[in-house]
Amino acid sequence: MTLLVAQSEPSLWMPSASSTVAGEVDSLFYFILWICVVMFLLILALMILFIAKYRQRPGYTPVRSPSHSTALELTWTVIPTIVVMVIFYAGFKGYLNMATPPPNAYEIQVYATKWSWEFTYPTGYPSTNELRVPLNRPVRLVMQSGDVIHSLYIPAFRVKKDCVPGRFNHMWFQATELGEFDLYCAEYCGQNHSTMLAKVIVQEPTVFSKWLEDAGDVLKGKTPVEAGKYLYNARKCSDCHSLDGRKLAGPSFKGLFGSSHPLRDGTSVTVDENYIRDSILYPAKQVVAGYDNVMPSFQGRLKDDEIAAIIAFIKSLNE
Amino acid sequence: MTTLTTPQPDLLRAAHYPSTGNYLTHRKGPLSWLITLDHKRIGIMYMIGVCFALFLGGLFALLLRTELINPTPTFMSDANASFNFYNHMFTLHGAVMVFMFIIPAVPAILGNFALPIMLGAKDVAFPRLNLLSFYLYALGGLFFVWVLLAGVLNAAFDWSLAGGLDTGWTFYTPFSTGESTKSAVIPATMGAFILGFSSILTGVNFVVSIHTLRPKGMTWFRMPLFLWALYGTSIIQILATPVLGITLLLLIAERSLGVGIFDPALGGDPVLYQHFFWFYSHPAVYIMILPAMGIMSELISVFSRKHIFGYKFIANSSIAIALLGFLVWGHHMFVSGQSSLASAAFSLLTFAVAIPSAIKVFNWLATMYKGNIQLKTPMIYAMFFVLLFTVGGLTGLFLGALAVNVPVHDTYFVVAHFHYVMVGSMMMAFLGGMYYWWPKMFGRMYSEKWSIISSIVVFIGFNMTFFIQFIAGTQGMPRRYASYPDNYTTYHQVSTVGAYVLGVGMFMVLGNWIHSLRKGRRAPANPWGANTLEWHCSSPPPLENFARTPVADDPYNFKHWHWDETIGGYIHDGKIDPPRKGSGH
Amino acid sequence: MSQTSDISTSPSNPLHGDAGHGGDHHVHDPHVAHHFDSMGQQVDAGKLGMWVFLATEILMFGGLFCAYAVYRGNHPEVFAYAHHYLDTSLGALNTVILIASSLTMAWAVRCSQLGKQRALLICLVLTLLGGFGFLCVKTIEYNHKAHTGKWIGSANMYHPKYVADKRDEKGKLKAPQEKNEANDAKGSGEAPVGGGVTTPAASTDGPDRSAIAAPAAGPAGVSASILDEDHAKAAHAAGHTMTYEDLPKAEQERVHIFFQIYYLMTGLHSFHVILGMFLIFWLVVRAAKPGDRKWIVPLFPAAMGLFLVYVGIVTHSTGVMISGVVIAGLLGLYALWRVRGGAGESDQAGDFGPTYFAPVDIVGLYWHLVDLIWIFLFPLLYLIH
Amino acid sequence: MSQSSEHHDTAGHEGFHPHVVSPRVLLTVFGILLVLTMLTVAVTKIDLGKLNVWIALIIAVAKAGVVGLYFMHLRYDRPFHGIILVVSLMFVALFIGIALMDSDAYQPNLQGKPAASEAMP
Repeated sequence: MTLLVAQSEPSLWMPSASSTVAGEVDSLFYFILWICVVMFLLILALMILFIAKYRQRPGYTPVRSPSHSTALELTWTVIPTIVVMVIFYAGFKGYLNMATPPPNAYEIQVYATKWSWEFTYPTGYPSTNELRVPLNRPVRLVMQSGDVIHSLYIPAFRVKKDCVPGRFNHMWFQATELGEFDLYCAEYCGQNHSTMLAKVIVQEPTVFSKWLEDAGDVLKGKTPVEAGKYLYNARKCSDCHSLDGRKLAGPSFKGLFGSSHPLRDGTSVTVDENYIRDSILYPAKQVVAGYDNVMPSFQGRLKDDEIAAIIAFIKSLNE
Repeated sequence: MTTLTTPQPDLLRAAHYPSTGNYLTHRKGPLSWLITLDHKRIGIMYMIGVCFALFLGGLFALLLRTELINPTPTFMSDANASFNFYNHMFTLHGAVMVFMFIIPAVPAILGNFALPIMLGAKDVAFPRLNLLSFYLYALGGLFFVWVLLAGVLNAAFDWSLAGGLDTGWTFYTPFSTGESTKSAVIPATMGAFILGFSSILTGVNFVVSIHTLRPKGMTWFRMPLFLWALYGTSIIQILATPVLGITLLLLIAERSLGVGIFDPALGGDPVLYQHFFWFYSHPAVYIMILPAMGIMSELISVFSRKHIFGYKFIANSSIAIALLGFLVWGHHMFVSGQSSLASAAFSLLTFAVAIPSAIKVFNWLATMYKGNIQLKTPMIYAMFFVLLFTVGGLTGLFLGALAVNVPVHDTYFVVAHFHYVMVGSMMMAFLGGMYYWWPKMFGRMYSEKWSIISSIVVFIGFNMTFFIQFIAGTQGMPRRYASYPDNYTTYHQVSTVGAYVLGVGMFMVLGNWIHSLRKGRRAPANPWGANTLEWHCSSPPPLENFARTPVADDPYNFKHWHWDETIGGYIHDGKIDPPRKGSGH
Repeated sequence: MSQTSDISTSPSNPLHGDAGHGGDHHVHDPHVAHHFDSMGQQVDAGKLGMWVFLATEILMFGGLFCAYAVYRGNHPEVFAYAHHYLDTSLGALNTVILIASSLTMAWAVRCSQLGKQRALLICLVLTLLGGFGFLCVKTIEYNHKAHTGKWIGSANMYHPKYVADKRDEKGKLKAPQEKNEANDAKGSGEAPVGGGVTTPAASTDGPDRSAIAAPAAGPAGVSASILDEDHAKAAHAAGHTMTYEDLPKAEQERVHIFFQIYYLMTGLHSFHVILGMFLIFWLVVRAAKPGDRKWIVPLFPAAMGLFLVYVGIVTHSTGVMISGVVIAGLLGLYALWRVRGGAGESDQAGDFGPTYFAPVDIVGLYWHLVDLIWIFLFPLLYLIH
Repeated sequence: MSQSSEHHDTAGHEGFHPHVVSPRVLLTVFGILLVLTMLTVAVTKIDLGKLNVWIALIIAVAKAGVVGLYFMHLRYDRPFHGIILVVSLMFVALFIGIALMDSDAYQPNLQGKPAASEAMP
């Protein structure tokens, strides 16, 4: 019977329950599941019984039976009504709980674009496709989208909310278990929807703050080229720009600097510092012929010295 | 030609049976079909169109399931091309199945064929409108075929026709209106718009036919329940489909002109689009399931040889579902940023709409109680329907409960849930209804053995495909994923194998039908002993069904029909019950 | 009963919706289709069908009203600001025209019920004229807006992508947009006063839209047409004091949505007017006596005259407009005279009469619904305080 | 809904005895419509705040009412036709009502909106 009761370990039905709301959700889930199992078995049993008993066969003469019974009708109207109202109430209560973050919640900004997640911590440090949160502390996500609707879904926490362009949506959770959890995009958002995945890493609060402090300073102790390479991977430039000349959604960085490219509008451009900078901040302005205008703008998401580091990295690829 | 069976002259009903010719044979040649105004022929033409759509949609589904057989791309080595292929396939699967198969299947085929005869009428109220409705269906279908063909050509030859569709059948903005998709959103929405009008015209026709063409003796509460269900369906078609029309027009205006009502970049509101879309598309779910429930009421009563239990409750629950179905659209938007107040209201109403469905299931079971159950093919499908609809309906409780909806929304749990309702229930009822009216439609019986075998294959394949998806969904597998993390592999593989079993089952059904058309034994006028009026005329019916409007009595009173071994069907004993006092009012 | 046994072998037309193919035992009314038992049943079905269809129309417009309500409810300032670009007097004129055409349509139904052939024809033609007049006024309004950069979609100067839009360069807007007028309106808090042509929109403005909101760049255009004066008067009369700057930034982005909703609603409505006119034209043809439709002949050149009027309106050509009025008027009078002179009430009546008037009735219902929708559109779009 | 056309079976000949609306009624309705049109224009000149919309709507409903009752013969017609009209309007109201309620509730979440909601004129 372990299949049908709430538990925090992964089970047949549910992944691990690793947030404060998960337990409540799972209890309700198993409550409904029990109702369903009972109802289904009841109907199945009656059906088999009736077919066995009242099947047309030699020697069986059906007796007349009534074709309506108001009392019976009322019974099977009222009882399900009561049951579903109970379920409604439980669901509504849980939902209100999920919709109301505690006042002391730790706030992280979420910015979803095709097809990556960017999480910005209160220190201003952004991380891509990796959400680190402190254990046992309520975390509130303020979610935006840069292009189309996405949906942030963490199965182990039982939370989900759409990121809708043009508005802020909110959600909160409190992780109760250390470890790594999956984060999915649950709202179809185009070609690479199914790879718009991220990791949630739950850490001890002290470890978390240490990490945030160190991570916040990406350029420290690195040469511009190293920092650029780090940013190239961390900010997922790598998703669309290869280093080996392969054509992905955007031009490869290999041999890019100093080369000339025709643009979509018929003019052409030579790749220099300014062009790279412009392309990062205003990607729609000059799109290279043969590519779509799919790159999100990094305006306000990359600092000037970070852009300089990326330029240095791209330059270094020519050597 | 002559029919082999001797239809019983039922003098008391004064129904007139011509001895020669029927609606299939009275006139030959393709033109006689293309410009026919006969509701039965229009129903058959719909059948061809709808089955073609089912074939296409099913093919897409098999391609989808094949792609998902392992976590990495299956068909193409290039991941992007593979994702694109998958996205186009699931969109077309959804759009074709919803707009061209599920919505028209029962009303346009079985409704068109049976409704006027059940009313003892010669035709629907507006035969020309009916034919127009079919051609709108064909035209709308052509748009989708174009989208598909152009998409294939683009992929094959690197052309850039307006083709393909990768927005999801829901056309959510701003994805569908912006530069995110280059696919043929406008042709596809035009197609859906036109199909919507086809659906509206069918609805108008049915409502007016039921109001004005009922024969003597058929009061509202002596109408066959299939007609009640079609009446409820028509209400939805009439009141909801125009909103889809305007939504799609706005979408077209948005994409072509940039009017900005739904596009946040232009000051618009994408959540408003979802309100618009679901105001139609949720009631549309009941367009799909209500007629299926109507078929169930007929089948279970006829094959239990017993008066339907709780007639009025079933009839009223059809209308209740139709009306309440309009009040629950927001349950598709619980995590979209809809306000908590609206979510709570929609959740409550969602549970309210579950009640009439439950009432129907209990009444069907009660109908079987102390019956004289004949497990013929339609009844087998009816039993499958009850089981699968129970699963589909009960899993709706999870989705209606706000707190549980949040984690399972947009996962395979939802996919499984609506496939249990749309395919499991609706298609079982459709197949059951086809087997039930098949002898009437074509005047041929089918192989009972193969029908039952194929029904079991379909049932097993279906459950194998979709039950496992409930678990995949609660485990967190999001829908519309072309690739997925490794831990979901087992679920997908089981599901894919099941899909092939289901496909084989469907082809067995098709083969059985074709065999029946060619080799089946001639059908008697009433092989099942049913008492609705269509069984009072010959199989297949003559051109205008009845020379004189018959008098109807209780459609679920079977005691005057007696089995006759020589013709292999039932014969009416010619007696008529005195009208019961107060019945029907 | 036995004589109907040939029902499936008779050489009857398979298009058996055709009149005249009734079962032998039914009423021998050529207007009753075969599948109805009686005229009463057929009329019931027809009227019910139309009412049900009207319900679908109401729901269809309901979607647009919903969009309207959501935007007006949440962005009232946008509507308060932008509606001043609509001309209340033209809107009121159109209201009166449609109400009058509804009257003539209702009268037409009465005439057909009483079998008054001539009056029926006159009423139907007057109704058609009403529809035409409505479309003319609508065209004047649209035309003016299109020429002043307030057209639908991104051809609207309030549209966020307006300046950058390639459409403008392709000359989709026939006349250059009056930036000055716009600036004037927004900068000084006045409704647009000027008309005519000034400088073309600078397509080099780039995505920066500050130019739109800048103070008046200069005096309004050179020529002020009558229409524009009306427009200005209306705006003044309404005490137009709100300026573009008064709007919050987020709302400035949404000003164009008022115009989009206006075009979608009135456009769909006008499309219905056109459909209704086709239906009424069909009635006119049927109402004329089959043997004596000669009087219709001058109606065609008269319709050409009306077309000229329309062309005159679109091209701002008074000469064309006047000549159109003259042609249409003279030929219309001639046709009327022919009706009076030759085609009186005689044994040779048209299709409609006391026993068969359902088509007039049903088309009438449709026409009244079109009127009804306008009755709501007028105050909601033009009369925002 | 079902009861309203219960008398269908006996209604076979109603179509032959239509109600002919008299010229007096037609002209009176036309006059009322003109007066109401003038009224609705006139009332916008007075600032009644939120009331303006409602007055405009009430006048529009009144106009629609007389058009429906007399021009469209609802007054003399089967009640079911009126029910169709009312039901379809109810569904429109339902749609608008819920969409309005929800969009109103989520306005504060729109980007750039929070400040604007206070700054309404």
